[in-house]
Amino acid sequence: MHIEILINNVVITPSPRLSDPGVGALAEFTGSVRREENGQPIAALVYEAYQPMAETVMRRLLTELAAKHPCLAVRVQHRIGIVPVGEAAIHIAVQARHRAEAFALLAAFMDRLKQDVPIWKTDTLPA
Amino acid sequence: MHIEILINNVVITPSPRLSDPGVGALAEFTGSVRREENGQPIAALVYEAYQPMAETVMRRLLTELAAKHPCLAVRVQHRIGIVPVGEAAIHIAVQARHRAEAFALLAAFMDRLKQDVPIWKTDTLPA
Amino acid sequence: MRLIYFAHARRATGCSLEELPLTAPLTPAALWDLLIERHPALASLRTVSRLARGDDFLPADALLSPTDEIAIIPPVSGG
Amino acid sequence: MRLIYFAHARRATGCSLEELPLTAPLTPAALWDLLIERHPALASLRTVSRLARGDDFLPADALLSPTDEIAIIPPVSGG
Repeated sequence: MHIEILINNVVITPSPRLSDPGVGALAEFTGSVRREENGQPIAALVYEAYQPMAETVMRRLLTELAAKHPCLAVRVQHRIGIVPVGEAAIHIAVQARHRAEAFALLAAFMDRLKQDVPIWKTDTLPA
Repeated sequence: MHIEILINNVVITPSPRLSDPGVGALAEFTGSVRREENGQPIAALVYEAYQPMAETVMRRLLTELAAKHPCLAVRVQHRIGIVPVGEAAIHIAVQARHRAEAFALLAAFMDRLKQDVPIWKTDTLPA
Repeated sequence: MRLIYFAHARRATGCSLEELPLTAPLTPAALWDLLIERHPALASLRTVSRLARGDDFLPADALLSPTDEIAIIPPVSGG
Repeated sequence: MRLIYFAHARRATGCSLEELPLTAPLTPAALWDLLIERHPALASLRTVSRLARGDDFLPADALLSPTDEIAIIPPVSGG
């Protein structure tokens, strides 16, 4: 499985859908900063990562999950630093032959990401 | 829930990620034509829809599923006519406050689509 | 009654639209009997297909009127 | 030993990096005892945080060397 991981302070924008003729399914998740956090209006969240451990752990998780849910390619982008409301903090794209594996790997990865990948929301900037 | 449904012969391209500040999660699925169908190499699939029933049934399914999985907006594009290998036949985008509802509605809709929405692959064009 | 055939049903009948002259209401089962008499190739689709009127799939106990427009919906395969 | 504090751990200690002069290997539990002695605000993070060396979370029975670089990883909240 091809794995691409980007953890940086670059704005996440839509990427062109790939046209690998072996890919039948592309499952994507985009997580954005909502206008409130714990009921309080905010302007932005601040994210911090432990590099390069975060990347290594993601790669390890994806390889482990791919043994159970065989997929063709995964791309993870996690933005760090200040992420304003309405902008994406994370985008994950999973390509597979069929949709079942793509959805399964994507959902499982999101669960594990929130347990094991050393990335934190460290601050909220008030609105 | 805002619902937008497009069933037409237009090429499906990436759409800009929306920035509604209430949206925390965007789950997307893109289904593309693979280079083989039933083990045979192909150049394209041909899709046909019963319009407007297909659109009405999709809208009804989405409204029903949203009662269980409350989401903010759903956009479904299904291409009909000739869809060449590597190009998308369907794209679904679900926006919600949180990812659980978005994934649940997306997966349930795909299952129901394949049972109840009058759209057919009618032909394969050989490679 | 106007009949609309899709996908495999169109292939089985060789037509998309057909006018069936009827004088009385009938059940889905009776309609299928009539259709298979006209198009024997439809027989294999009967148990797996559904009938629709307007935007609704029809239950087995529906009553079809001679003026209805009825679609024959073979198993779908979108997505 | 070099310690790296992230997120809540950095807030609790007031620093990102700290050098701890050690002469002998020690267990994670012994390291936590030392760290909480220096930074009492770390106490509430002890049960919910993990230690990492390089790219690996450390098991409770690991042995830490005086030359290790150890990261204190409070509960993560990415995505």
